[in-house]
Amino acid sequence: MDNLHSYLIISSILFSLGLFGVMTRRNGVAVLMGIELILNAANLNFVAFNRFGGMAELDGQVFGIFIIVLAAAEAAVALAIIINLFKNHETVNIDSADQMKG
Amino acid sequence: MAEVAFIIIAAITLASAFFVVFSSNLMYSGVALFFTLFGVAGLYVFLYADFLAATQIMVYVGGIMVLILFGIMLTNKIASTDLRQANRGRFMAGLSAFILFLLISAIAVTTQWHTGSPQFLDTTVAKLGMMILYQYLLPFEVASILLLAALIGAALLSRKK
Amino acid sequence: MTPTLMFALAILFLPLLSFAFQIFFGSKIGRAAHWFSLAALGVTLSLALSFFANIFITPGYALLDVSAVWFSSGSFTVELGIYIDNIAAVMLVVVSTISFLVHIYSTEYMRGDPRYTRYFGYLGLFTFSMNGIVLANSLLMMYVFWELVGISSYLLIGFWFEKQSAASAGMKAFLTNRVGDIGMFIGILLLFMQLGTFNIQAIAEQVEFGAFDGTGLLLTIAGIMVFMGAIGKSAQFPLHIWLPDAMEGPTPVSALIHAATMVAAGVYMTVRIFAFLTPAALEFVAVIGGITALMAAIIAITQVDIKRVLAYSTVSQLGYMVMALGVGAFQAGFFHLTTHAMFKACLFLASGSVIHSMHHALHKIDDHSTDPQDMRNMGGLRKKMPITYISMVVASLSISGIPFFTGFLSKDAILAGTLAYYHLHHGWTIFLPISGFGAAIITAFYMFRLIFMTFHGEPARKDIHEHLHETPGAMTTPLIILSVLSLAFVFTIPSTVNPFNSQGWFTSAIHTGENFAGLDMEVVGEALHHAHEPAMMISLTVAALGILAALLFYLFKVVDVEKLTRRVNKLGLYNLSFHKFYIDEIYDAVLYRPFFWYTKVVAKFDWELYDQKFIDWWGWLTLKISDWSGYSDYTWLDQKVVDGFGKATRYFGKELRLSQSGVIQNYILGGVIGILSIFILFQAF
Amino acid sequence: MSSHILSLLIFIPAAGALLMLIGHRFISGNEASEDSGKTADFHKWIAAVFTGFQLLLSVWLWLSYVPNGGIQFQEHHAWIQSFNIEYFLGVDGLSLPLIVLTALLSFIGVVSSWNIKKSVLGYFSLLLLLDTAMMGVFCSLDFFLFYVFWELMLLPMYFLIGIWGGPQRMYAAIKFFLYTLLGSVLMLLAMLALYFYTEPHSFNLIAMIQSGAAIRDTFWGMDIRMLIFVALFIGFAIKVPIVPFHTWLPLAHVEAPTAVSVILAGVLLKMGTYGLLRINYPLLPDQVYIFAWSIALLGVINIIWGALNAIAQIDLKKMVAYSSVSHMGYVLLGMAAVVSTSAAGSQAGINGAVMQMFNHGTITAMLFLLVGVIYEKVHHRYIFFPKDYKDPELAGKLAFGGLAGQLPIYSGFVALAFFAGLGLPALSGFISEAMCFIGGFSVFRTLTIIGTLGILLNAIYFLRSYMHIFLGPVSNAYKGLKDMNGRELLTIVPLAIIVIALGVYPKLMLDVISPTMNSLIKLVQSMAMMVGIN
Repeated sequence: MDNLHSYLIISSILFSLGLFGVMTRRNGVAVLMGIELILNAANLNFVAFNRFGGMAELDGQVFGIFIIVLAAAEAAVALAIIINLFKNHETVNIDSADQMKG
Repeated sequence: MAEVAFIIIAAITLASAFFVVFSSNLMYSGVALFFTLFGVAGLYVFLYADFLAATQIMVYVGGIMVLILFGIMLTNKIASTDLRQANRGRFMAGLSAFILFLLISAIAVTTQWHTGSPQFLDTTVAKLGMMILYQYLLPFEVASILLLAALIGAALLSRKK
Repeated sequence: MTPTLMFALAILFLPLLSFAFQIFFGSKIGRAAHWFSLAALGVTLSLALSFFANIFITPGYALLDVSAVWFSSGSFTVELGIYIDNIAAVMLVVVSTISFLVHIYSTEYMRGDPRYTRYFGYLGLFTFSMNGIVLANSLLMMYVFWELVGISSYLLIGFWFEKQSAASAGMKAFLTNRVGDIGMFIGILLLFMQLGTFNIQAIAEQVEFGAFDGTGLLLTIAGIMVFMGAIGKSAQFPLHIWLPDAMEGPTPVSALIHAATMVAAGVYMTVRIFAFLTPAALEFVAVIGGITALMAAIIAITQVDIKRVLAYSTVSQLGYMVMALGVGAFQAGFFHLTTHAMFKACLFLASGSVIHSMHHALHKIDDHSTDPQDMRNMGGLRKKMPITYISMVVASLSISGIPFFTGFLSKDAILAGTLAYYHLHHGWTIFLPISGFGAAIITAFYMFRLIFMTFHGEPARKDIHEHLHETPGAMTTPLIILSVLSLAFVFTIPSTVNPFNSQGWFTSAIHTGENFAGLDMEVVGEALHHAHEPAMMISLTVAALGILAALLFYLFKVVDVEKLTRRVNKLGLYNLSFHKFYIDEIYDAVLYRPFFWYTKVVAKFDWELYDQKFIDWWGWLTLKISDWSGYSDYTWLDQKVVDGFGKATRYFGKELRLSQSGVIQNYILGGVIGILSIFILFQAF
Repeated sequence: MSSHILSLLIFIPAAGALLMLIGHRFISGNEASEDSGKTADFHKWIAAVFTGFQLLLSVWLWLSYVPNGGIQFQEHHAWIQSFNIEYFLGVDGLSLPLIVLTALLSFIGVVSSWNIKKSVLGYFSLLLLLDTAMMGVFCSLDFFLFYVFWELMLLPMYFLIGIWGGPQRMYAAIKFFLYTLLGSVLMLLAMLALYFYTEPHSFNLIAMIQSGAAIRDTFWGMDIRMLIFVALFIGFAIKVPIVPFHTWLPLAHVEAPTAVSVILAGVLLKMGTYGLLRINYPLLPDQVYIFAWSIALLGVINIIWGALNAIAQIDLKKMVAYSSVSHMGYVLLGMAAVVSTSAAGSQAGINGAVMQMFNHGTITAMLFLLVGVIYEKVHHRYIFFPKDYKDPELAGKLAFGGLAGQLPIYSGFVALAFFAGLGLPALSGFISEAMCFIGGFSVFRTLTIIGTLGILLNAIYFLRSYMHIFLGPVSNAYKGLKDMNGRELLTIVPLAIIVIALGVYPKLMLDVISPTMNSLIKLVQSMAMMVGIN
């Protein structure tokens, strides 16, 4: 069971769920969680390929590390935005931030 | 024996992922996310990426989860759970996500990936260290700058006016 | 430059010199300028006589045959040359004598005319072009002088151009000649194309050696076409209408041109081309001659204007000459040409002196209405103008064909020719002798009708009669000379005095002519010889009958002429003859009026219809198209299409704007749907 | 000097025009209108001097031209290398008489327009420009250069007719311009086709003779050679003019001032036939064989149609215009004779055609000058007043009558011109007419016989109008007319002398023309053989 396809399927499920979460959740933090799921799915793929892809080096895993670093930075900034959003609009519901409406 | 473990861990991550997305209560989805990340770390172990599993647990679970929980706490004065999602366009999003999943998995299964024999390295930490400092020195530096920028940004944004 | 060539060139160019002199210096010198012309013509006459004398000294061969290149373009060369043989020598003498006599006559007749010197210039020009025709050795050169003679006759007929009738008569003459000239030109072209040369002698030789063997018909057509020129110039049947109108010109002009020389040019040309006229062509010539002779004679009976009578008599005599050539009586034809020139010139000049004195008489009683030429105003001029009377009687006797006069010699030979032709061809050719003898009777009748009406009986108008008197010497001397020349012995001096024998210097000089185009001259000569006796008998009785009739009708007035004419007129015969068979009217109705109407139609079509309508329609069309394209360009292309795009984009813009709902998640949804559709699309292809 | 004479000939008038334009500034500093007095004289004398000098030069050219059939006084200068277009001039037996004719008529045109009143500067500079263009057309042997001068010629003509013309001048000018432009469009197409189909792409007419034979192609299913020939033919036919395209001529003539219609009739009409002989004949000889009969037919139609129309005209100038149409018909008939098997026939035809071009030039020039003389005296040119004439009692009646009595010299010259026109022997008209007929007859018998009708028809309208105007009773309308003055005589007498001289002794002209034209005939017949049509 421990082969490449299963990992790919797992990561694609994670990815879809994360995407669904981002598109449907009204709450900013929930959207953030969705993004975290998507990032993890991508990370899983990297590592899976690193192992099954017959690569001599561990490039995949280095990428993994960088993704984690990135996710951390991203989460920090996102949360700061959400908090600001909360301060300005008393709600985290991202529908209210629709100043961009044309 | 390893098969069963693999299935359990995979099941846990997927179920908790489901839970993150579909739970109506924000707190429950936060905790579910906690388990998902742990599941993924487990999968890394199965993929012999031991250092990566460790960082996953340390950074993701320790750092980012805590951050998210704080976020939930701070922004939920009212104890009420997440409002029931107006299903405006929910069906469309779900449908398109599912179709996307089908597509990606179909591609994943059908294409003949270039697979080679898995190398069973006992530990990857030394190797990783060497690679980060040799081949991936530039990305490493850029990552550090990125973290610095994020740090300053987050601090700046959440400063009291 | 042998002396003979010098003389020949002198004969040709002296009259031209007189023309140039009169035109440039004449008006300055005034009347005295005519001495120059007289001198020039005198010299020409003497030179002509020298050539004439040469016939007796060295008979038998051509006196001069020389030619030079006029112009050439590579292998197409045109040569001009002079060819003088006995015929040409005789013709030269005829032309020069009469021209000289007319010059003398005109000094008196044209006295006091404002354009006196120009008149003599035109006479010089005419004599130059006439000599040109006589001397020409090639058909093209003859054609060139043919037209020059045409223009000089145009100028002379229309001399008193103040008179509208004179002007239109001149034009009519020129145009009718031109019609004939076209035929002649085509004939020349035909011959040139077939034989490659214009030279008459060369053509004759080539025809002799069978150049036309295969295409006999072509030679006949060529012959007939060239003869068309003669029809036009010698006023034969279809184209004779211009000669009577040409009487508008001064009488000496009529004498010179329309009696003796120019009209004879046609016959002279037929004589020249006789050698290569095929029997069929000759038959055509004979028929034309016959018709003309008879018809003109009939018309002459009823004319009242003295010059018109003589004009129609000329046309009929020319018909005689042409018929003579047609029937093969080559020598007789040319003989009649020479004799006719003499007595017809004498008749015209005599009538000129009558008109001249009538004119003066009318002038004295300043009655400008009556026409000095109308015989009905004359009568009993015998006592008043004896010399004119005698010369006119001699000439009339000669033209009627009375023995002892030249007319008898030549006319008798022609009539013999027609009889001979009938003997050879039988059948319908009986028409020729009939027309010959018929015309002879009528000629005698109308000539003596003229004599009796003008000179005998009581004067119709007493007032005019007193003032009539004989014309001065300058006019009467030519009359005397010409009447002497009309006596038979002039032509039969060396051999016989017998009035009935026409042998003489003339018949020995002019050979009986040879024909290489199928006419057997021996047979013709034989028949001629046999027909001589009967023809003489008949022609004598005929002439006597004609004169007797005239005596009864006009001298002794036994028969009341008016009553007879009325009875005859019941059949319309009188009117038919008096109005010239209505030919002029027919031509006018059939030819001129429709032609000018047609040109109006053509011009109208070319201008109103074709140009204004058709060509300008294209202009209108282009304008219409441009308007339409302008309109469509603006309303359709610009408003609809271009602005359409503008509107369309605005419309879609509005629609799409709504989609920017501000809900970020929708954007992500849009993005995902986008990725999905791309995936599906790529998978599909 | 001898090698640049052609360029000199072409550009002398242009220089004159330039001098006029420049000089105008200094002379007329203060003159209000420059139509009178000093400035007008200045322009007139400049024009006269320059055209006079050009005339002398052309006579010198005539004398120093060795009639051996070759092309002499050649000038070769590269003009536009990229398209291989050369400034290539040359003169031979065909163009020499026309060059002298142009020079002569330009000089006479200047002298005869001495009392032009409206904007004298414009008039004379345009006249000189026109002269340059015409000279250029006859000298150039490069098709492109030929075309440039051909177009250049239209412009001055348009303005000359359009501004100084009669009442309907604008309409006439526009129609003339558009008509000829249509022709030159077709010519342009044919020129380009020739350019691209000949191997070493060039416009050089002489080179094209060889390379022209090799053109083989079909276009829209039709043979390209035939299309080029027809396009060029129509382009030149409009200029000649050949009957269906002739309606611009009477209009342009009636409206143009005397000098302009002298040049228009004297020179411009010859460009059409010159073009045919210079381009169509040598380059596409096989087509000449195919179209020979139709050219002869068109020629005969021209003769008959022109003459018929002339008879019906009541305006003297329009009558003379139509007579030009008829006379150009002879040229066409002569040209068609090139295909005749008999050498004498073809040579008579072609040389007759070229000589007729020159003779017609001199004769029509005389006619138009004489019409101009009467027009200046009486300000109308009617033989009969038209039905709708302004003052009713004159309408429809005879306008003149019996002028011969009053104006002996004038009527003398008119008689000379009229008789030269109707082809009286001893005048130049007859020689070329007869040669054209002889040529035509050698190939197309029936057509030429119909054509000979033209001799009679020409005589009809010339004599009828002469009778109506000069003979007959003196009409009281025009009593005190003065006879021709010195200036008018100066324009008429030289032409009269030429007409008589060539009539009596045509060798002067024929020796110059015949070598070139005979070689053209040999060329056409041999090339046609080679191309395989004959």
